[in-house]
Amino acid sequence: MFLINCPYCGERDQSEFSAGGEAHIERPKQPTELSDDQWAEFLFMRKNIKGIQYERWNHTHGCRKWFNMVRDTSNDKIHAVYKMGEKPPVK
Amino acid sequence: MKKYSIFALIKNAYTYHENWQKAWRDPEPKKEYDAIIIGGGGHGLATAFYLAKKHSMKNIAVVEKGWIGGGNTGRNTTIIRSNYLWDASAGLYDHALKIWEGLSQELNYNVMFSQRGVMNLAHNLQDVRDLKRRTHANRLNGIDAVWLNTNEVKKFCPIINTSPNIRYPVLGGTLQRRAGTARHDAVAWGYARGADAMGVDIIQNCEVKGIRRNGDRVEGIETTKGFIKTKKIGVVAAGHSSIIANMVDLKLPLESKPLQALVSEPVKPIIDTVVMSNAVHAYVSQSDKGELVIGAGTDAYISYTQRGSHDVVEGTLKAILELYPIFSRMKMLRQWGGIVDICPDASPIISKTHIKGLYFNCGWGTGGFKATPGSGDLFAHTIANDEPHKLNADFNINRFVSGDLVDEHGAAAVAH
Amino acid sequence: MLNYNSPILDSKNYSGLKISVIEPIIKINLRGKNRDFITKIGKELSIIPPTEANTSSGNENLNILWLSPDEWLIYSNNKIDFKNNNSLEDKLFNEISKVKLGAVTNVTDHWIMINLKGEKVFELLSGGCPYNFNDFKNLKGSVTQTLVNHIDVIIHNKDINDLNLFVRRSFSEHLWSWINDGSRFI
Amino acid sequence: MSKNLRITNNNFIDQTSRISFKFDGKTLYGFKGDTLASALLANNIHLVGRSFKYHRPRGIMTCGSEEPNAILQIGNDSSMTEPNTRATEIELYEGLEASSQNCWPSVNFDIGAINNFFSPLIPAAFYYKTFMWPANFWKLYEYFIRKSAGLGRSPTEPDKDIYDHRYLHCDVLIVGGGISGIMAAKTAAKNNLNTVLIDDKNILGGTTLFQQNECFKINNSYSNEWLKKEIETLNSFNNLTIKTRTTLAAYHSYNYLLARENLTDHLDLKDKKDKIRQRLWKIRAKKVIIATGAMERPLIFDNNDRPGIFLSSSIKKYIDFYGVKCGQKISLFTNNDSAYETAISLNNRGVSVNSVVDIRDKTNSLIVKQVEKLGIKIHWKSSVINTNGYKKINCIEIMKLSDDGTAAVGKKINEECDCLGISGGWTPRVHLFTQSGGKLKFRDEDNVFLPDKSELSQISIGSCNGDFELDEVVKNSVNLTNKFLNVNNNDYENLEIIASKEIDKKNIWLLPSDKPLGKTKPFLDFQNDSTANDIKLALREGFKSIEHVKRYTTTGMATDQGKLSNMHALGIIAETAGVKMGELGTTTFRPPYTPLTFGAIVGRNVGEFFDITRKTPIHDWHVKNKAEFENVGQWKRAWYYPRSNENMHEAVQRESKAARDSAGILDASTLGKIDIQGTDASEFLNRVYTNAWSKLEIGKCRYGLMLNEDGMVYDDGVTTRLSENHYLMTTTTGGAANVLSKMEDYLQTEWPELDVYLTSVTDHYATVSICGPNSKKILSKVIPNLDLSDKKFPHMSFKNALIDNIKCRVMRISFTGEHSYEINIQSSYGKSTWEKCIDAGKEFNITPYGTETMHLLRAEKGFIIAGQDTDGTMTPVDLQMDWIISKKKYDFIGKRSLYRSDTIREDRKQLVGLLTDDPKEILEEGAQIVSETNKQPIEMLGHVTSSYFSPNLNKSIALAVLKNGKKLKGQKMIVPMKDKKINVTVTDTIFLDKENKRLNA
Repeated sequence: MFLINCPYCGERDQSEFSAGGEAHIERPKQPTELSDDQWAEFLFMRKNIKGIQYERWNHTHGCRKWFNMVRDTSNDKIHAVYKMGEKPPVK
Repeated sequence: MKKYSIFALIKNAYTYHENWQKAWRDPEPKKEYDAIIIGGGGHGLATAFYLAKKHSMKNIAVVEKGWIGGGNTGRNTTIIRSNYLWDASAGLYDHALKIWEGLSQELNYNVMFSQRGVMNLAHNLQDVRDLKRRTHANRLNGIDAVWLNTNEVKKFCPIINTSPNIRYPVLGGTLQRRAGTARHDAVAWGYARGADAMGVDIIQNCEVKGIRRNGDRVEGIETTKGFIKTKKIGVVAAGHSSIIANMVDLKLPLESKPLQALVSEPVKPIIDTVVMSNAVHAYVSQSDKGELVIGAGTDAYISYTQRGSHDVVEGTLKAILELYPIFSRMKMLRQWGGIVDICPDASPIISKTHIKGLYFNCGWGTGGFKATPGSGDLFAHTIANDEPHKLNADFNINRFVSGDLVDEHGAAAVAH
Repeated sequence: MLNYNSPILDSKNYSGLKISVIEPIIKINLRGKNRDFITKIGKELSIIPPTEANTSSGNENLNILWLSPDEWLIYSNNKIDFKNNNSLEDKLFNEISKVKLGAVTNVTDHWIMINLKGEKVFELLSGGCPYNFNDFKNLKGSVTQTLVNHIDVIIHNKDINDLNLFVRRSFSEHLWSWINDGSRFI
Repeated sequence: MSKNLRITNNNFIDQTSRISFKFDGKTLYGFKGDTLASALLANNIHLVGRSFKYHRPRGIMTCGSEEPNAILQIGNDSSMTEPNTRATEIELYEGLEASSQNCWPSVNFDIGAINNFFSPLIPAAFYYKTFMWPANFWKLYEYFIRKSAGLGRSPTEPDKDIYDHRYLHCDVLIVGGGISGIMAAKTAAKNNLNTVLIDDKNILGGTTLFQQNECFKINNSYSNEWLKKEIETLNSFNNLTIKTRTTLAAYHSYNYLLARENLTDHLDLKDKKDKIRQRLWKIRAKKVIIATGAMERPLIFDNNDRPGIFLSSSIKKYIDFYGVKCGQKISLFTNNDSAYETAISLNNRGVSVNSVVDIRDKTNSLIVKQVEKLGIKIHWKSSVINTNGYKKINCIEIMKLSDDGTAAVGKKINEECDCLGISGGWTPRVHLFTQSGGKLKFRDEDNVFLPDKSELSQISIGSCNGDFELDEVVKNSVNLTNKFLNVNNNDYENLEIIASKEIDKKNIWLLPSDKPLGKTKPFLDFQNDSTANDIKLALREGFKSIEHVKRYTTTGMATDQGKLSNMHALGIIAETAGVKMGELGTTTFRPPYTPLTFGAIVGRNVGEFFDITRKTPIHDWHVKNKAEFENVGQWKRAWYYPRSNENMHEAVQRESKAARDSAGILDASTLGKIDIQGTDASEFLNRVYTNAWSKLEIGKCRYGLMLNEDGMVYDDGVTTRLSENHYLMTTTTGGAANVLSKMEDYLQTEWPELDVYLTSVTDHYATVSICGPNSKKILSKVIPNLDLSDKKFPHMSFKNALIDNIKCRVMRISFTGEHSYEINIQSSYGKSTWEKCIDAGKEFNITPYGTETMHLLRAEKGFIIAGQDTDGTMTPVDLQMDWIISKKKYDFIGKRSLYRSDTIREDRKQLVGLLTDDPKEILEEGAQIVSETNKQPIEMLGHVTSSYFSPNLNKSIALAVLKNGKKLKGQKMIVPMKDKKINVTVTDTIFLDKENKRLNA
């Protein structure tokens, strides 16, 4: 069970959170302009990184806020958390 | 290859078993192969086996980062069944099941395929609808699944708590009698031994570091044992598929997540079938050794650590005790995790890619073991002919673009 | 005539623990993002909504609990009669929602407030709550949202060993039952 | 206790309180403080079990959790019996009944022992090579294999015991209450850290507790006496929690640890009831200090498994701690100094030691000299090469070792004995460290794996960190602890320590024999019966990796998880393969450290607490009125209300008819309700729903369909515009949480610019839905001052109202096609409002109906239920709801996906109605639809999603999805059942009141 530092509430047990997958995949502003391929890229294709990954988490059972996390998926170490809209910390 | 049998055992007993042949060689990679399979799990080894056996491709190699069968092959709960909803899935998994039925003989290696039946339980009205739907579809597809009412469930597996007073009472279930379990290690080892005997090089401790390509076709792989030339690469790397794909800037619709399982201490036979429950999320069988083999769920986050959260294990055992309160004093002996590559539609990919000579077999999620022989056979066909077999045509990568998904969430969601 | 009904009626005494339901009281959810919103609430209620995480503010009538950077829960200390009193909700709705400063939502019956009192309260909660109360228990007025026995709750540290716990109404009987079951073992 | 195996002067066993227990049906006696193992030994019982494969007689071998042989069935009660319990760990209690496992008819005469004679035929992994002929016989073979495998028996009735969980947060957790752990705990507590010390035994002190030997002294006291005083000082700290009988089971990342506390296992049978048996502690520690000590290794030689063969340190513990002699004529066999401690202890207690067989050439450490002084014979540079005695050892065979240690040479000496203590050195217990993700390093000098790097805030101290000498243990533990906690505790500076230091080391993983290897049985994994030969066989057959060898031979996979066997397996592999041990790596130690009861993992989450039960404010009324309930997610919903002897069908037919003929009432409180406010609320709805919202008038309601981004229907519900910037959205019961969470996700991450606030009000409102031609009359009685005229209060609109001065919202919306109203009132008044409606409706025969009737009524109207008529593969177009997709809106969730090459196909599966040719025939939900059954394979065109007998139409009706269904209206289809074919006709989805006249009836 991770110990996650919610950027709003502080350190909490993982059970209060839910994971939301890869971060920084912006929803296309003009989906109708996209080809099926490009839309599929947004919809389904993922980097699925082994190593440093930027990902979304939600403090579901706390403040209900979404935030971003930098986590190493090869050892589950959390390197940083930051609020939505904030710039990701540089690698 | 010297044949295994009781007579061979007797003969070798006289020489204190000093003279058994190696199950497979330990070769250094050649400069070039006609095809290379990346990933020495059950699926990869089966692919090599069928390439050699059915497509006369003998100059092939299986390269494995660690040791063969050490990934999900050796970490799953070994459930084998084919009672899937959609025609495409039913075709694929039943193809595999048919091969399982003669696999020990085909490989001359006892994979202990035990057709002890698999039951899927229904706990709410929608479960009943979904499972009946599957049973009807199975029947018309020639798959031997039948619907059981609660009493019949109890009769088939008396230790299930079918009281109407539990939180989610058992409202019935389906039973596929041909389904069952097999010995996971034996599958990998049997295929390895069979493939090796036909000349396939199985190269362990050889990690792929890159894929060399020339324009739109592959030329070979860079490995920790040097460059190996080839025109065809079949990637069967399960949880690590995306990593190989990223080497050629290919993105796959996959997420690799932890899936946990556990076994109890061994006890005398107490449950002689496999019981799965989606809604209450518990599935259990008993191994030949006597351990209860229990599958837990996946975590929602990506991880390559082969560990998952304790909550998942707790949730699973909670469900086990709800359905089998007699197991409360049993003890968990060992728990472990695997990395499962999950597709958005809970169906696999067995497909060519836009890069010539590069093929992917992945996305099996939580339920790949059961498909091992079929997956190997169909992937071998796809690689050998550069065209899918009709049984895996629907499992192409392009379905994520067109939207023609094979949505098996209902049948496979947590099911394995 | 409409009758008032609470899902839990009684209160219970255990050694080192007293649990009781305190209803009916008013509960109002506040949402707002900017400074004007805070100022306006402060003016209307004479209490400034806390901006520091996991804290609360209040006076003898009302408490405001921090729930997130743009969300607060107001609850009243005193029981009220709904048949003759909707003024707080109306007032706030008119002063906040109507003028587009934020959102005011009546959640009076969305939550049930259970009071837990006694030196065993944290031991009781530790039976099913992953939250670390070590600092919380010493900070009067601290607030947390967390899980107790897998159920979402808001906990307000009213006083030493005196907690108000908010649970959604439809979950309340289950949680109540769980608390009573757990009280046997503390 | 006939043989006088019990020493009388002993501090740890209370010889005044005698305890009776049963072993294999025979009544025996022990004392308070005994383990089952020590009590059995005091009764001269060594043979306690049979091995897994060869059914060889096995005896107690250790005194702790690494015990491979003495695993017993405890209790006979079918609900409380416990298989595979280690006799060395279970404390003796009055009423304990234990029996041997894996033997028949008895442990003394076991038919299965015949396997031992077949052992040449059944080497490691033999089963992969046989049982393949004839092909269909595996089932039969397997039946017999299964019968003979397994150890104990599972209970067959539900457990009556209670288990519990506790979360615990601390600054420092110390695992292990031996000398290192105690010093660390004192250091942490003294420095005001919130400290927890746990130990799996019933008292603190570890092995130092009974180390009363001239060779080991601290400040001029025996080390046990010094430690005893230290332990006493721990009581003075309020910030130190000590938990004994508590085993650390798992060490996960982020310093999350699980520990199992045994609370009643040691109590007399009569005292166990109604108490928590075991409690699982879920510990989150800022810092963790592992002080778990080390385990003694066995030695691997021919027939090293006979009853009477012990680890030498266990013999010491049995005599020093339990006051039990493991034998009267004891021999010792060692490669290090520890066995000499045992020799001295035995000698002090008057037990004769035959000799010490030592593989080393000669050594002169303090303790060895002392043993020599006692006149005990030492066979230097020698090895035990074989043992004799079937059910108990009676003789050992000793030979000299060749210079290189690979052969036994010279004359064979036979030495009679009734007990053999073996010591192969020590293995630090690094299990927890590796579980936590820590990496190990290898120390060549004494062949141990030691903790190296860890990502977590933790250290290992004492012998689990490779310190085996008393002075080093003390010095290093203190230094490491001070540094780790960043404190300076100088209590332990300037301690005067006397300690015998081991000078010479020698190790031979597989000791030689005078026989060919193939004829010997040098056991590695005692429980799984795997020998050194098995390891070598695996290597010969090409299994190279340690994981392969382990799996092929099953070494290390028994209930002790290889605690005793792993190091030797690694050593033999390294030796055979000619690689360095450090380079070979280890197998992964997986949690739990010792087997963990399912009950403890689950805690109180059983029965009532297996899952949350949610109830509506009107629940009690439904119960009182005999409703049957349906589980919908975690909710209990009234399913139908049978009267007297009605079955479900009859009840539903009656309810359905009443709702259309006069009036029905439904508790719809479980629907998700979300309060939406903000200046961009309309725009937000435009984006999340497929249809347009900006122009919805205030006071009006609209049905909305929500898609996933993949274009498939996700949820639906009616949303009401309460004011300019204020909406109330309803969702399906099951979808409520997910819809809110999904909308929050979009708001916070994709559209933060929108001024919108979402608040769940699901539980705030009770929803009472009344429908039917008389609903208006009933409502007018409930809320007399509300104008219910169609003009003032038309279909799809809402009004604020008061009932008895309580505010409520009344929506005129319909899921049944009838004229109907939904009253939303704060939940405290829900039940009362419901009762008021029932009262008011009495004269109209108002009939409460449940979810089943609701489903029937909506099916008559062709309304879908998301999740029943859709399955995540249906678009709105597939549902023939093209009208709900706004053509004007630029974008909404899922829009783009509707135009992919597959989603725009016109022959997709589409929602249709089905009528059976025989109107009495009710289709089965889930049944498949085909156009013909003669051609193989049969092509399945779709399936039945909803099916009912409609009392209002007096015929059966069904909804289905059908390939190209839109174009197949009027066509005949077949629903093939197992035993018959049902002929159906494809129809429109609306079966009743196509013109919607009833809405305004």
